[in-house]
Amino acid sequence: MSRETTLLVAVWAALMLLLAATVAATFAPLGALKPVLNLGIAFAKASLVFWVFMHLREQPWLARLAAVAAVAWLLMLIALTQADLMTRSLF
Amino acid sequence: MAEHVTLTEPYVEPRQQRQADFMGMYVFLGTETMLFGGIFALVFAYRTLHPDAVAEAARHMRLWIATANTALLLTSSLFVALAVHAARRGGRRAVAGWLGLAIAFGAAFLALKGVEYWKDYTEGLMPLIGPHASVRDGPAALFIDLYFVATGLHAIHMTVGLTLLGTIATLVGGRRKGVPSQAVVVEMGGLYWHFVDVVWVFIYPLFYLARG
Amino acid sequence: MTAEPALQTPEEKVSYLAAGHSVRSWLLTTDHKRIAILYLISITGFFFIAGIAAALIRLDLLTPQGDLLTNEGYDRAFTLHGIVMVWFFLIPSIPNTFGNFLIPLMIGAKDVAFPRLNLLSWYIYVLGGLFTVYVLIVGGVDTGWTFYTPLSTMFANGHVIAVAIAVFIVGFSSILTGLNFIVTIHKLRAPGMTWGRLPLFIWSHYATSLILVLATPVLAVTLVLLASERLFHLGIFDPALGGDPLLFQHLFWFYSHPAVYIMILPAMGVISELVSAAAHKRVFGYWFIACASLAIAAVGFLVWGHHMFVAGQSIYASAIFSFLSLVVAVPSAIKVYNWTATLYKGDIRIDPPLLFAMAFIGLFTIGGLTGLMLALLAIDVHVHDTYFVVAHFHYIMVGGAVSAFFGALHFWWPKITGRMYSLIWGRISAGLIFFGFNLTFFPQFILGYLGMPRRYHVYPPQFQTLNVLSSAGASLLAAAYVLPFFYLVYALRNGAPAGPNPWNAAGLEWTTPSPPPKHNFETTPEVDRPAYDYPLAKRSADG
Amino acid sequence: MSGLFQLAPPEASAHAAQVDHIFLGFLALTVLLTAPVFVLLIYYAAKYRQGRPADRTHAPSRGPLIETSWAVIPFLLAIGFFVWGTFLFFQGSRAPLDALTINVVGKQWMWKFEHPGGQREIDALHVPTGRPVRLVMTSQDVIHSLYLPALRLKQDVLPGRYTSLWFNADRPGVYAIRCAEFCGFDHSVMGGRFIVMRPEAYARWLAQAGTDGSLADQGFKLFRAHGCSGCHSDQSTRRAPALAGLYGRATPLEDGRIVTADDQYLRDSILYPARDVAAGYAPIMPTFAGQLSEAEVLRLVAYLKSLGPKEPAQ
Repeated sequence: MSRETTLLVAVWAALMLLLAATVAATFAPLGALKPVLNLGIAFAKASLVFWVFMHLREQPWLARLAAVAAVAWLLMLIALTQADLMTRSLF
Repeated sequence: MAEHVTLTEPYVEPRQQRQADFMGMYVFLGTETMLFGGIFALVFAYRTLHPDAVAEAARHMRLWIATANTALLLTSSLFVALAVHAARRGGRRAVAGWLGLAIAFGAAFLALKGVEYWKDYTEGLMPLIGPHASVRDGPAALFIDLYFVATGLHAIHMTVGLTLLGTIATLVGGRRKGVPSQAVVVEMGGLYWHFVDVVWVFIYPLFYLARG
Repeated sequence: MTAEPALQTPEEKVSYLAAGHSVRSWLLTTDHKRIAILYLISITGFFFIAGIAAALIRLDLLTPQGDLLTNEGYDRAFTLHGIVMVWFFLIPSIPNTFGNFLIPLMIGAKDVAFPRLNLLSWYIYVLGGLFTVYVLIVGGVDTGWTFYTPLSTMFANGHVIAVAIAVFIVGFSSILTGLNFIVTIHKLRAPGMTWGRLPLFIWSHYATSLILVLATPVLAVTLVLLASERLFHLGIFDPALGGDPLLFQHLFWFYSHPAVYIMILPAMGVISELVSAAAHKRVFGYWFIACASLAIAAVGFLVWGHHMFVAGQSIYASAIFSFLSLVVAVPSAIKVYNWTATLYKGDIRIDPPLLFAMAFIGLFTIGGLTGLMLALLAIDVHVHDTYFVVAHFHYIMVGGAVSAFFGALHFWWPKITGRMYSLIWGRISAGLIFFGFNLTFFPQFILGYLGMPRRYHVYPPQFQTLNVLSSAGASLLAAAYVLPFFYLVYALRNGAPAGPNPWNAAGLEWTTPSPPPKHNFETTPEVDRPAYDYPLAKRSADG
Repeated sequence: MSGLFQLAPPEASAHAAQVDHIFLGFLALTVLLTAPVFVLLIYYAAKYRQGRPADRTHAPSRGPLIETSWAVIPFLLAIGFFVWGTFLFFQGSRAPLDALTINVVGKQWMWKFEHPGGQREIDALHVPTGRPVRLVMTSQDVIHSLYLPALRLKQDVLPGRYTSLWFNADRPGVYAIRCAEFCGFDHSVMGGRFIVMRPEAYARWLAQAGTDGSLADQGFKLFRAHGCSGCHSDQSTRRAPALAGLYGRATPLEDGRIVTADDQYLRDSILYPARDVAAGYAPIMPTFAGQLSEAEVLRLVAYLKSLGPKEPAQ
């Protein structure tokens, strides 16, 4: 296997391990930490796919920015919506 | 590799064209992120408004089918990455082979998803058709319906992705698109496929693992 | 970037207009300039459709009982007016016509990055338009352009699904255009055209494209959810199941507030060009204006909740949104003051483009500051959903965006068609539009503060005087909007040849012949100086 | 009288006057910020018109200091108004504890009001002067918005939720009630009269308006008719929590959360009992969604409140 192929297979193995970890976390008694952990693992998986499989590591930094900008905007949407829902009954 | 690239209007040099293609695809995938993002924002909202109902609804979802599906998709992503690698080195038949494997895994995903929908139907989780499960009486129905919209939209994207990969495999395999001169076609198809995987990577914890 | 008109010789490459006369050569063109013309024609059609709806509304409101239309007819008229004006005229107006035409010319490129995608974008627009025309023919829809649930999902009678499909489709046209512009501006700039040398028109279109690309998909998915709730009885926002109709409003305004900046940012780009070209002077504070465009695009995404102060949103969230709405006014203020400062010590030609630009600055300023009043919580509670809001956003969208559209039309018409129009008539129509606009919409501020809610077909008799004034203004405004159609079309055949640079303006687009040849430039231009490089100091010293 | 010469609706409360003040204040700021722009635009256009002799040397093309100042100074001025406006808004959001609570149900296309004594009226609202009044509102169908221009107040009325607003009217008179959120066919005629009366007159009006007993009494009848008392009473075998003193209390739930038993909680517990189950009880209560109208739910809530010791903690 070439170095490139080895890297691709290694990323795949890491993704599978993360999948196993997230399933395990679902059945562990983690309470409020559970969704945080599950989402964190999802972000880790997505980062691996973006960085290696989707070639972000080969791109100039402006293109990297273009590829992930939407995530920042999405977080604003979620954060400000939650700001409303979570503080509605506080008065 | 860049020297082999066929230039089209309005570009003046190969590197510029290649970067433009990549950037265009990334921006397009950014719009797709926002498309699914709207649904995700609603999921978070209902998790905040009705935590118990959401956990209850999530317990009706088929965790093991979804886990198997996640594994299938991640593996198909590896095959697509290998196809892109082969395309860059000019391995015409390797491209078609890896893409064929990826398509098989993607089709298996859709088949499993179909089994899952059938079980949902018989259990009465679907709106409008089939029997009516009691869990659909309250706020849990909101979460279940979002699940159908999100996975349905994702399945449509999967179908588009499969068609795309199939077309590319045929074109490259039949020498109508040469590699590595037109490897960018495989690269673009690959980007789309990986992105559809990433969407699933988030659908999985948001719906199936939300059992509280 | 010479101010001297280049000589036009018979050997000159044929212009894009002369490069084929068959219908096919237009409908299958990938030339960004021809696609711009296709857009110009189609948005003009929709402008008149929506304008007729507006005329019906204003005629109906002449009497308190609303004698012209039925309740339902009135609801359908204002819904149609909103939907067509917003999605089929205002959002594509400047970007898809002037942006398409000028961005490659201004940065020294042969075309946009993905020419076929550009054509596809127009076809998608037309497809969405056909759906809208279908809805029009079968009787329309009565939800208002905001489609609030549960009215739209459970109670409205009209063709909600069809119109949602129309808007969904036209959204993809926006996305493709925005994507094309972003990649074009990043990757196709001529050698030497650094970011710091880009015309401000380009900066504002870059910011606009960011919004198009990031906000439109959220609208698309919201409409999908709305349609599936109406069609398949899914419970997404259904209050009977514990769903929250406010979530629809959050998603809707996450798109629709930034959409306002989709309309106004390109207009601001146009004004920067018009003002500096009229003053023959570098625009004052280039970097402040350029960064202000990006700041508006970014912060504009964080203020949507100011549409929901009385909707039942958390009061703490309202306070955050109120504050952020004041923040987004800062970059707008910078622009207005900088344009004014640009005129200082200029060498000013008072031609129609400058008159439209001045109208824009005045009307936009009033619209912006009344917007700040609406951002203040205590005031908004009173005037929310009244004619005060109607007047405010018409000052921005009609007084602002449409004035800029007409300014752009008068500024670049010679470049697009190669012919000069009557400057006298241009000045008259600029004046009429300004006067007619103010007569139409200023009374509505007072109506709103007096407590007349919007979307009222029948209203208390004490509001009649102001409504009659407004309707009178509207008829004047309608006439003023039709007027340019005549003298611009007349100029197509009878206008004097314009030459490459009739305004003596700086900018790469003025170095090409008018109309430009098919591939814009004979050879790719090399840029070695900043934008707006006017030799003002030198010339005034000589003269 | 012509609307042309009147620039604001009548002020029926101190809050209305304060809103007019902040509006006029901001109007003054607007003039201060825009007048220079309008004057200079025209002055420069005339003075530096092409062909006219004028000093055009040393024309500036940037000035970071002045640009920063005309960005920041108007912003700081606006911040003052932000604080003022937010303060007024928050003040208007928290009703005093002794407020008179009137229930409002909006439906296509009418407003229904119910006074604590059980007096009902449609498209008219009678209130006394000099006493805080709190409106608890919900909708039976689409979103409406109760708009009282004379008070400079407005609040959307949502299906499936309670929203509220409060005021202290101080000028007797007859004012307008309007619907401000587009609600369909007859939206523009969904309104009524808002009648502010001196307390004596209000008491007379209450006495003469017919009633089938106070809201709480009517709620008690519903409570028995729908079989609620079968489980929720001390005589029963204690399968359901007792309701006396519940209103306004912090209530622990089965899943560990603690909620305040306010109007919204009581409503949701009647219509969606499985959502927030009280700690220590099985989720066995049937739903009453679809069996009770919004007005009936409000009466039941009024009855439960009459059992409670106090208003909810603010």
